[in-house]
Amino acid sequence: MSVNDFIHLMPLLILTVGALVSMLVISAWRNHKIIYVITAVSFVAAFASLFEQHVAAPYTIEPLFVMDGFSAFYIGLMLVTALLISMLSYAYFEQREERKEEYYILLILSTLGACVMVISKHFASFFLGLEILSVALYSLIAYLRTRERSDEAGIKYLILAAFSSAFLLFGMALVYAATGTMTFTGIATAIAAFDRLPLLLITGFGMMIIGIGFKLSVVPFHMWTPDVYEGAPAPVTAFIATVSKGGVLGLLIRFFMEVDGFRYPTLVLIFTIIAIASMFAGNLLALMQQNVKRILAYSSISHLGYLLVAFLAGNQMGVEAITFYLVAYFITTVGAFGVIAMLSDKDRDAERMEDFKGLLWRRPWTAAIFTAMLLSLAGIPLTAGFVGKFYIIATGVNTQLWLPVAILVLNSVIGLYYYIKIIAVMFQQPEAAMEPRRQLRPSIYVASMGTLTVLALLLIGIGVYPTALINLITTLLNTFTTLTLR
Amino acid sequence: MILVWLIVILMAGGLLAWLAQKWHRASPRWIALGSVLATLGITVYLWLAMPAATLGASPWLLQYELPWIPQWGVSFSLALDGLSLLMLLLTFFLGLVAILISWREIKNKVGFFHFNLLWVLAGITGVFLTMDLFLFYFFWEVMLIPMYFLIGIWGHENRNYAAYKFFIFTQASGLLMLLAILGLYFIHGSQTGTYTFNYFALLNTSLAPEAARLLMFGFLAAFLVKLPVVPFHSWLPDAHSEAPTAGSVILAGLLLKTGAYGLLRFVLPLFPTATVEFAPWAMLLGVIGIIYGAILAFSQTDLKRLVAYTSVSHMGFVILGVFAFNEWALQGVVMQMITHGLSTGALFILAGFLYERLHTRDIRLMGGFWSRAPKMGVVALIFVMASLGLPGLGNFIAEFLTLVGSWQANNWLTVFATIGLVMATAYSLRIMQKVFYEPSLVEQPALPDLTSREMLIAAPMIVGLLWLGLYPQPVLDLAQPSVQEQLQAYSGSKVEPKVAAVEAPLSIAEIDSVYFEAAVKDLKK
Amino acid sequence: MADLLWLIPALPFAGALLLVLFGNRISRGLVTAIGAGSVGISAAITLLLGIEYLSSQPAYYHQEVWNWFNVAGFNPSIAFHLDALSMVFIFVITFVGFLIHVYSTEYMAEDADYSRFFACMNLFVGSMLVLVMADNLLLLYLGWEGVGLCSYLLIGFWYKEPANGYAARKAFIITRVGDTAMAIGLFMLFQAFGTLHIQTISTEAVQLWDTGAQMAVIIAFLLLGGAVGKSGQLPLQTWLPDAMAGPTPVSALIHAATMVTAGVYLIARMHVIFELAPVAMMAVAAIGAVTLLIAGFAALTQYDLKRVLAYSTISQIGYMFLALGVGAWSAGVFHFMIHAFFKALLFLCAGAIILALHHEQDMRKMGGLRTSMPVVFWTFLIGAASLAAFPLVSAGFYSKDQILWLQLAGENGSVWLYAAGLLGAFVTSIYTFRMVFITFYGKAKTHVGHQPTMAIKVPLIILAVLSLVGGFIELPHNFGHVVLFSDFLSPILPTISVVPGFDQYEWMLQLLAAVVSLSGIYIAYLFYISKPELLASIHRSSTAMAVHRFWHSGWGFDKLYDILLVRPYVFLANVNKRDVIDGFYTGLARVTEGFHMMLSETQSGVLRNYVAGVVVGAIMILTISIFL
Amino acid sequence: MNAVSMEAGLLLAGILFLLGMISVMIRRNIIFMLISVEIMLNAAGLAFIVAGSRWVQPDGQIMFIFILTMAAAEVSVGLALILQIYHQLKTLNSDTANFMKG
Repeated sequence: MSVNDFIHLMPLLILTVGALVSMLVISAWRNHKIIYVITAVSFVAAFASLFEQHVAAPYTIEPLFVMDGFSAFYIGLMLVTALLISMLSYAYFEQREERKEEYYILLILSTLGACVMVISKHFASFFLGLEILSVALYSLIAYLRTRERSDEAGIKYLILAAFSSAFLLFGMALVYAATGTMTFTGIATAIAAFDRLPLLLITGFGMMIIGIGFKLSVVPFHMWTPDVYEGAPAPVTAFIATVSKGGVLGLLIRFFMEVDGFRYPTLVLIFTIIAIASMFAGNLLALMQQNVKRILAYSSISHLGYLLVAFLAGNQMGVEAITFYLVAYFITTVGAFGVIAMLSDKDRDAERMEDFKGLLWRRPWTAAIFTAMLLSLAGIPLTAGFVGKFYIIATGVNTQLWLPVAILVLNSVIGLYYYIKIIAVMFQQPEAAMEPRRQLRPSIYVASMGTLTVLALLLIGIGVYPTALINLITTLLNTFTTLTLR
Repeated sequence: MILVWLIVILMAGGLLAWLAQKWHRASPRWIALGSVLATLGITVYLWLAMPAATLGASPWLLQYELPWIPQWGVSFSLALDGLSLLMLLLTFFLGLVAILISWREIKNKVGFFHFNLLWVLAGITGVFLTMDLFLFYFFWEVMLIPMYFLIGIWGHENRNYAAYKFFIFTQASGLLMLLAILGLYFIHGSQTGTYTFNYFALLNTSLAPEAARLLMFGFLAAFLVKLPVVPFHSWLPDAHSEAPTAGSVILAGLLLKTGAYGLLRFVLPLFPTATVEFAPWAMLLGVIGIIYGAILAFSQTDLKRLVAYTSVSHMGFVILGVFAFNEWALQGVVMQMITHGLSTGALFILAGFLYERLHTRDIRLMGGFWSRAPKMGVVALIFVMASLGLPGLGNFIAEFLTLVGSWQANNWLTVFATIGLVMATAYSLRIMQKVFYEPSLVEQPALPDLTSREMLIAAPMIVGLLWLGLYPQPVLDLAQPSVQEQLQAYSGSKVEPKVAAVEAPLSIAEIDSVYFEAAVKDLKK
Repeated sequence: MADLLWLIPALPFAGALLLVLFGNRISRGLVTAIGAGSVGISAAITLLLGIEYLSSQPAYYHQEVWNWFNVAGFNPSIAFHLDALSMVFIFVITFVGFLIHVYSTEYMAEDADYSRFFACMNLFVGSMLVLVMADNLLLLYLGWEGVGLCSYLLIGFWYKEPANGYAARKAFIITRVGDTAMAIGLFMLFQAFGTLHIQTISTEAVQLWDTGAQMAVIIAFLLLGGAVGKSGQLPLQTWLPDAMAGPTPVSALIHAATMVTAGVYLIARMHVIFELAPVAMMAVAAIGAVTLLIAGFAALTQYDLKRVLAYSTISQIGYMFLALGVGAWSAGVFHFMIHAFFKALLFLCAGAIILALHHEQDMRKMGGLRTSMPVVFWTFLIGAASLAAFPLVSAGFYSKDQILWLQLAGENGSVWLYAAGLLGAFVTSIYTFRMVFITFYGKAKTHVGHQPTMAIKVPLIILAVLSLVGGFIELPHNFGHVVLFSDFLSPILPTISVVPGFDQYEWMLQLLAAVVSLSGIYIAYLFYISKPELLASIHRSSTAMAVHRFWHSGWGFDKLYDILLVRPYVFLANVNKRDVIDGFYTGLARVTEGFHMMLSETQSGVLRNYVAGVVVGAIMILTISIFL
Repeated sequence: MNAVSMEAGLLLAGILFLLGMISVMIRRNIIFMLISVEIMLNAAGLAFIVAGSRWVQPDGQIMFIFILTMAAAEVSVGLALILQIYHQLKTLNSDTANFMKG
C-alpha cells in the first residue's frame, strides 16, 4: 500500500483510530465528556482529511476501493451527519444512567461501515462495510437495555437483517458464479458480453436487491422500520434513518451505474414497482398513525420511494437529484429526531402526540424548528425539502417517468395530511392541567439546541439559496467515473 | 428595486412583529400597521408617479431581475404592470383593513398572528409581481402556509378541519401546476436550448396542441381550485367560515384573486389555442358556479358560510369573463376582482363585528338589529346591495361589463349568468331580512352600534365601492394596457412580450427612461 | 338654464345623503326642511325649465355631467337628456313627489324613523329622476334599479313585521326578474349598436333594421319584460298588491304615481324599437288588455282599501299599455299623467282615512266618513270620479276615452281591445264607487281619531283640482279639440294616424263610454246603498263565492308562482344545504383512511410475519426477474 | 475423484438456503430462528465456495471466512439480546415480543 492509498483512505483510518482510542480510554477511565469529545474530534478530523485529497480524478485502490468526488461527497455528508447525531446524543444519554460511553464507539464503527460501503467497488468490501454497519447497529438499537421495546427492536432488526443479508450474500454468490469476478467493473464487463442476462445472474441480482431493499427499508422489506424506529433511542433512529441508508444508497447508485442496470427493463420494472409501492405504503401507513416516531418511520419509507423515482431516471441529473434530496432529507430527519431526543425523558422518548400538544406555546423555538423540519419533509417552499422534491420531480418530468411522477405528486398530497397533523397538534392550546414534561438539567441541552439551530438554518438556507449546494454536487459528481462515461 | 422593497418590508415587518411581542404586548399591531402603511404608501406613490401606465407603450412599468438558481435558469425577477399595480393596491388596502379588524379580535399570540398576516401579504405580493414561473410557484406556496396557520390557530370551533382542507386542496392543485410549469420549462428548453423559467421567454414556446392542452389543465387546476370553480370549491366555505375575520377578509379578498390573476397572466397568454378550445366549458363552469353558489348561499344559516358561498357565485363571473376573450369581459373581470375584494371582504368584516358582539354566526339567532344599530344597518345595506350588483356600486360595473363581454362570446350562457343576478338578490336580501329586519326568535344581548374604529374600517370601503361604481375610469385605464397584452394572442398575432429587455433594477426616477428605452426598442422593430 | 339640469336629481340625492349621515342627530324640523325642501327646489327648477322649454321650443336639453367609463368604445356617461317626454315625467315626479313629501310630514309625524323615511323618499325621487332623464340606457338602468331599491326599503319600512319584509323582498325580486330580461336586452342593443345612447339607437335602429326584424322583436320583448316587471303587468303583477305594506305616502308616490309607470316610460322612450317590432306592440296591447281586466275584477273583491287601489293601479297601467300597444303614444303618456294625479289623490285620501282610523285598512270596518271627514270625502269623490272616468267633468274621462277611441280608430287597433277596455271601464267604475259607498256612506263603524290638518288637506285639494282640470289640456276634436298635450309630445312621439272617415262615430263611442261609466256607478249604488240584499244573495251562492275568492286572491297567481318557482327553489336549496360535492371529497378521505386501516393490519409487530413479508417480497421479485 | 458440477453444488446450497428460510418462518423460538438464519448464511457461504471452485479462485473461500466471522459476531450480539429478552419476557417465544405494532 502506497502513501497515496493511506491519504485516500485517511477518513476511514481516522475513524478506526478514533474507535480504538475511545475503547482504550474507556477501559482506562470512564468519562462521558471525554469520549464524546474524542468522537467529535475524530469525525471532524475525518471530515477535514477529505479536503486533503484531490478528488479531481477518481483514485482506485485495487481491487476493493475507489475514491472519487461522489464517494467524497457521500462520506463527507455522512460524517457531518454522524457528528451532528453525536452532538444530539450527548444530552440524550447524559440523562440516562446506563454506561453511555460504548455508544460512541459503536456510532463511529457504524459510520465507518457506511463509509466503507460508499467507496467500495467490490463485493467483499461491500459486504464487510455492510456488516460493520449492521452489527454495530444491532447493539446501538438495543442500547437502552432497560427498555424492553429497545430489546424487541434490536432482536427484530438482528434477525431480519441477518435474514436479508443471507439473501444478499447468496445473490452475490450467484453473480460471482455467473461472472467469475466480484469487482463491479469486472461484473459490468462480464455482463456486457451477454445480450440477455443468464438466469443465474438475474436471480443473483434479484436476491441482492432484497438485501439492499431491506437496508433501504423499501416496500416490501419495510416492515421492520416502524418498530425499530420506535424502539431504538432517538439519536440511533436518526442514525438508521440517515447514515445507514445513505451508505447503502450510495453503494446502490455506484453498483447500478457501473453495471448499467438501466439497460435491463426487468430491473427497472422491479425498481419502479418498489418505488411506487413504497410511496403509497409509507404515506398510507403514516396517515392516521399516532406515534410520532412511527410516523417518521413510515414517512422515511415513502421518502425512499421518492428517491427511487429520481434513481429510475438513471442519468446525471437523477444522481444529482438523489444527492441533493439526500442532503435535505438528512438535515430534516436529524433535526426531527433531534427534537424528539430533546423532548424525551428518562423513561421513554417523546413520541406520543400529546407530548407535542401546545409545544409552540411551551417551547416556541423547538416547536418552530420541528415545524420547519416537518414542512421540509412535506416539501414546502422556503425549506430544503421543497428544492429537493422539485429536483426529483424535474428529473422525472425530464425523463418522462409520468406514472411515477404522478404518483409522487399524489403521495406528497397524502403526506401533507399527517405532517400538518403534527403541526396542528403543536399549535393547539395546551390545557391548563397538563404541566410541561419534566426537564432534566437544561444546561446540557446547549449542544443539542445549537445543533438544531444550525440544522434549521441550513434547512432554510438551502431552501432559499440552493445554488451553492447544487454547484458543489455537480462539480463533485463530474468525477463520478461511471457518470462521466455516459 | 422598489418592488423588492415591497416584499422585504412585509417579511421584515413580520419577523419584527413576532420578536417585538416579547418587549411590548401591543407593539406587533403597530409594527404591522406601519409596514403595511409603508407598502401601501409606496404603491399609491407608484400609481401617482406613473401616468405612463395609461400610455401603454409597454404595459410594464417596473422590472427587477436577479439570478437566483442559474443552473436551472431560475431568476428572482419581478415586474409591475397596471394589473399587478391594481392588485397590489387592493392587497395592501385589505391588508390594512385586516390589521385594523384584528385590533380587538385577536388577543393571544399577537406577534405570531401579525407575522403570519404580513407573510401572507408578502406571498400574495410576490404572486402578483413575479415574472418567473419557479418563483411564482414559490410564492404561491409561501402564501399558503401562514394562511394555514391563521386559520388553524386563530380560527373558530372547527378550525383544524377547515385548515387541513384548505391546505390540502390548494397544495394538491399547486403541485399539478408545478408539473405543468416543469413540462413547459423542458419543452421550451428542448426547443430553444436555453432552460429558463422566465415568463417572457416561455411565452414564445410553441406547443403541440395536446401538449398545450395538458399543460393548460395543469395551470387551470391550481387556478380553478383557488378561484374557486364549482366542482373544486368545497374547501372555500369551511376555510372562510372558520377563519378569523382578518383571515376571511384576506382569503376572500386576495387569495381568490390570485387564481383570477393567474388565469389572466398565465393561462391566457401561454396557451392561446388550448384556451379557445376549452372556453365554452370554462364558461359553462362559470355559469354553474354562479347558480350553484347562489342556491347554496340562499340556504345557509351561518352568516360567514353564506357570504363564502356568495363569493363562489361571484367568482363564477370571473371565469365567465376570462374565457370570453374580449376587452369588455376582461376589464369586467379586473373590476370584479377589486370590487368583490371590497364588498365580500366588507361582508366578512360585518360578520366579524356581529360575532364580536354576539359570539355567534348563526343568522337564526340574529334579527331586528336595525333599530339597535342603525349605523351598522346602513353599512350592511350598502355592502349587501353591492353584492347583489346594484348600479352605482362597483360590482355592477364589473358584472355588467363581464356580461356584456361574455354575451359577445356566448349568448345562452350569458342569459343563465344573468339569471344568477336574481338569485343574488334572493340571498342578499335574506341577509338583510334575517339580521336586521325581522325580530329575532331568541333574546340577544345589548348590541352596541359601530364604534369609530369600525366606522373607520367600513367608511373607506363604502367610498371605494361608490367611487368604483360611479367613476371607475382610472382603474380601467390602469388595467387597460395589461388587458390588451393578455388579449394579444386572441387578436390574431402570436404573443410576444412588448417588454424592454431587463436592465439593472430601476428606481422611480428612472421610470420614464424605461419608457424611452421601450419606445426605442419598439421603433427598432 | 340647461346647466341646472343636473341639479334636479342631484338635490334629492344630496338631501338623502345628508339625512343618512346626520338624520338621527338633527331636529325633525330640519329633517323636514331637507327632505321636502330638496324635492321642492328641484320641483321649482323643473318648473323654470318647463317654462323656458315651452317658450323656446328646443329639441331637447342635454347635459353631460361626467364620463362614466369607457371600455373599448363602450362609453356611457352620466348625462341627462331632457325632452318633452321626460319633461312630463319629471314634472309629475317632482310635483306630485313634493306634495306627497309635504303630506308625509304629517302622516309620518309620529314615526320613530322619521329621517330614514325621508332619506329613502329622497333617494327614490332622485333615482326616478335619473331614470327618466338618463340619456343612455345604462344610466336609465341605474335609476331603474335605484327605484327598485327604494321601493324595497320603503315597502319594508316597518321592518319589525315579517310580512312587510316579505312583501318588500317579493317586490324587489320579482322586479329584478324583469330587470334581468331588460339587461339582456341591453346586451343585445349594445351588440347591435355598439352603444347604449338612446338617441343614437333611436336614429340608427331605423336604418339598421326594417320592420319586423328578428333582433328588433327579441329586444323589444326583452325590454317589455323589464317594463312589465316594474309596472306590475301580467305576468309579474303579483308584487304590487303586497307592496301596500309600505306607508301610504309610499304607495301613493311609488306604487301609484311614478315608479310603476317606469315601464310606460321605457316603452315610450324606446318606441322606435317597438315600432320596428309589431308583434311586440301587439303583445304590449294584449298584456295591457288582459291585465286591466284581471286587475279590475280582482279589485272588485278586495276589502283592504289600499289593495283595491293597488289593483286599480295595475289595471289603469294596463290602460296605458293598451294605448302604447296600439301606438297611441301620447294618449298613453297622457293617461299616465292624469292617473298620477288622481291615483296619488286617492291614495293620500286613503292615507288620511287610515290615519284617522288608527291604521285600520279594512273597508268593512269603515263607513259614514262622509260627514266626519268632509274634505277627504270630497277630494276622494273627485279622485274616484276621475278614476271611474265620470263623463265631462273628470280628467280621467278624457284620458281614458282617448285611449278607448283610439283602440277602434287607431290603424292597428281592434274591436277586441276596445271591448276589453270598455268592459274594464265598467268594472272600474263599479269597484271605484263600491269603495266610495262602503267607506263614506252607511254608519260609522270606527271612531275617527286624528283629523287631517293643512299638511294633508292642501296636497289633497291641489291634486283634486288637477284631477279635475288636468283633462282639459287634451280634448277630443268633436268638442273643443284641444291638443296641447299631444302637440307638446309630437316632436318625440309619433302621432297615431286615425283611420279616415271614422271621426263621425266618435260621439257614439264617447256616449257609450259615459253610459258604461255611469251604469257602473249605478250598479255600485244598487249593491251597496239601495239594495244590499242583492249583495247578500250573491254571498249566498257558492259558485259566486268561489269566483269571489278566486278574484280576491288575484286570480291565484301568487299560489301558482309559489308552487311553480318559490317552493322548488327553496326545496332545492334546503336539500343541498350540505353541498353534495363536499360529500364527494369527504368520501375520498374516507376511502384513503380505509386503505390505511387495511395496511396497518400488516404491521402486526410479530417478527415471523415480518420474515414472511420479506419472503413474499423475495418471491415476487424473483418471479418478476426470472419470468420476465 | 470426479468433480461435482457447479449446478449441483448451487442446487445443494439453494436447498440449504430454502430449508433455513422456511424454518425461520415457522419457528417461534428466537434461538431457533437465529440458528436457521445461520443456516441460510452458511448456505450462502457454500454457494460462494462452489462459485469459487468453478472459477478456480480463492475468492469464494475468502468470502466464506468473512461470512463465518460475521456470523459469529452476529450470533454473539444476538444471544446477548436474547438473554435480555428472556430476562424481561420470561419466554423465548418471538410472537410475544410484539409491543410495537400498527
